[in-house]
Amino acid sequence: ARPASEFELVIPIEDDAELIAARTAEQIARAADFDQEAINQIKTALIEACLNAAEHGDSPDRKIHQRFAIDEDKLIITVSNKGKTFGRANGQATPALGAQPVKGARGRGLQIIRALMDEVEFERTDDGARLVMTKYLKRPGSQ
Amino acid sequence: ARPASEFELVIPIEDDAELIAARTAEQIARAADFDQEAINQIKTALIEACLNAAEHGDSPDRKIHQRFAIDEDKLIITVSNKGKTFGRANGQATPALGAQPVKGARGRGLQIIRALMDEVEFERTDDGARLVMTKYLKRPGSQ
Amino acid sequence: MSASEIRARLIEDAAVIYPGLYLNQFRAESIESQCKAFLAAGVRRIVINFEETELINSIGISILLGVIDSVNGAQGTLVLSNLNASNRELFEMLGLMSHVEMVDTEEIALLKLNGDPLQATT
Amino acid sequence: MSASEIRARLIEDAAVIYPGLYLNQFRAESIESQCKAFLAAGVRRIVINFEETELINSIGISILLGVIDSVNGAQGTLVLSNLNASNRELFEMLGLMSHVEMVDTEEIALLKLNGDPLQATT
Ligand SMILES: Nc1ncnc2c1ncn2[C@@H]1O[C@H](COP(=O)(O)OP(=O)(O)O)[C@@H](O)[C@H]1O
Ligand SMILES: Nc1ncnc2c1ncn2[C@@H]1O[C@H](COP(=O)(O)OP(=O)(O)O)[C@@H](O)[C@H]1O
Repeated sequence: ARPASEFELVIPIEDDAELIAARTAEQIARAADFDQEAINQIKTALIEACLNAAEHGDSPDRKIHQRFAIDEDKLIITVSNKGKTFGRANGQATPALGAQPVKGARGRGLQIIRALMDEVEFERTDDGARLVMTKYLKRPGSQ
Repeated sequence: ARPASEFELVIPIEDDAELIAARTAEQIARAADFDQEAINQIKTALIEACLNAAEHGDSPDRKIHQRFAIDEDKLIITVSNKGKTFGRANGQATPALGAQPVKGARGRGLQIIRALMDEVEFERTDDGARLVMTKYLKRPGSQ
Repeated sequence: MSASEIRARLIEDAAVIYPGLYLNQFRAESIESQCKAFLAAGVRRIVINFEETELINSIGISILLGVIDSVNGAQGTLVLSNLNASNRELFEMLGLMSHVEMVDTEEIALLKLNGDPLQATT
Repeated sequence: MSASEIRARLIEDAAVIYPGLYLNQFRAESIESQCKAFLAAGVRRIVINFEETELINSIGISILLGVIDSVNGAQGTLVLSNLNASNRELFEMLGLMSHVEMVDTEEIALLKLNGDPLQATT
């Protein structure tokens, strides 16, 4: 039995910083015995969570905070950003990750995250927003 | 010209958490255009800094804090731990990373770090200790 | 990682594009420009080979949807190849299967584009 | 990563030990026990192959110094092989060169241990 252990990562909203986050998540998930398929799902979900934090959070510090908690049978990832939330509804353009607003697969970030993780909770906090996503370890014979 | 960008990582003092830190440092250093030789030196220095924080810091939170700042021409890594410092002089055994005290190459952590990084500063802080180590990017023709 | 150049090559009259490690907005936009340039130069058969692609984000996919549209609009054919399991899962989730063909390897993609009726069924 | 089992194999009368990705205290202690077991079983020729070893820390090296001593003390011979540039740099910095021989490949290490005078000089 492994005790819960926690990692924290803060990345800037810029360039491909979310890729560094995804690879750190990969290391942590591998240490927690997740298989490569689950690891890839966790990475993709984290990338989308970071994009949302960059797009919708008008974060004054331009940072995304992440917490990774390895528990007995699960990895809980919390992605939070400060700043008053703004959606595209109020007419503001996508603030980060380039100028051009895009359509199509966007507007589906949370849907992608929900499909790839086992539990997902999104909540607005006093000073920003927080996404908590959980992935369970598949134990042999636990189907 | 790239503006300074900062990452933060907090790892628990346990298992091989410092390996996850080293690989995150590798990602950050690669994004900052360091070559593989410099990246390996940075990783080894960071591992030794984490060992020191685990060994000498009687950290109440059992955590090691790291900051990575990418600047124009350098990467500055700050490793800090809380807790009153204790050396082996006062008779306490190595607190983390196993029971058996070891000899030989130990007692040379700072020496290794100084050999691998370009600038190293170690300071005791009010509530712990902090190591600041800097590696410069070798620019072509800047020998 | 600041580099967003996209590798591409011409094999006979087909273009093969390699998106690199991470298909984000910038790299997807580079692919978009390259596809436009290929179409302008008369190339009508395009493969995007995702062999080296570790991660794809939803902004990249959105732009890719636009690329698919413009290739189709120019009477061209686009085939995607070498997607790993999770990237393929993402593409399926976002309904790309109905817009574009995905095959296992670049070779199969090129055979499909050459319209070889025997080989194309593999 | 919690696994600290160390792979090892016997090639004729020589043992080859593979420390894995990260030579830390735990894995160095496993190597120590394995070496003791090999010595107790009469094996006197030991290679440690660092080909897969990404990182080595100073606690691991300290324990390795003890292993070198016990192999020497038992009239055995230990050779290290396949160190990458930075691990070799670390070993040089800590003065291991005067305690143990380091060679490029496992094959050369085995040749050295077999005392083939012609090949051993390569
Ligand atoms: N980190 C966040 N901060 C604030 N609001 C968010 C955040 N993530 C998601 N949202 C809100 O949830 C909505 C749905 O998000 P999502 O499904 O990812 O679609 P998209 O991000 O493409 O608009 C967003 O339009 C936004 O209003
Ligand atoms: N993170 C730290 N916190 C408190 N003291 C430290 C820390 N790092 C180093 N020191 C002090 O500096 C001394 C020299 O460290 P070092 O050269 O790494 O040797 P070693 O760690 O093997 O004793 C230590 O004995 C300790 O007193």
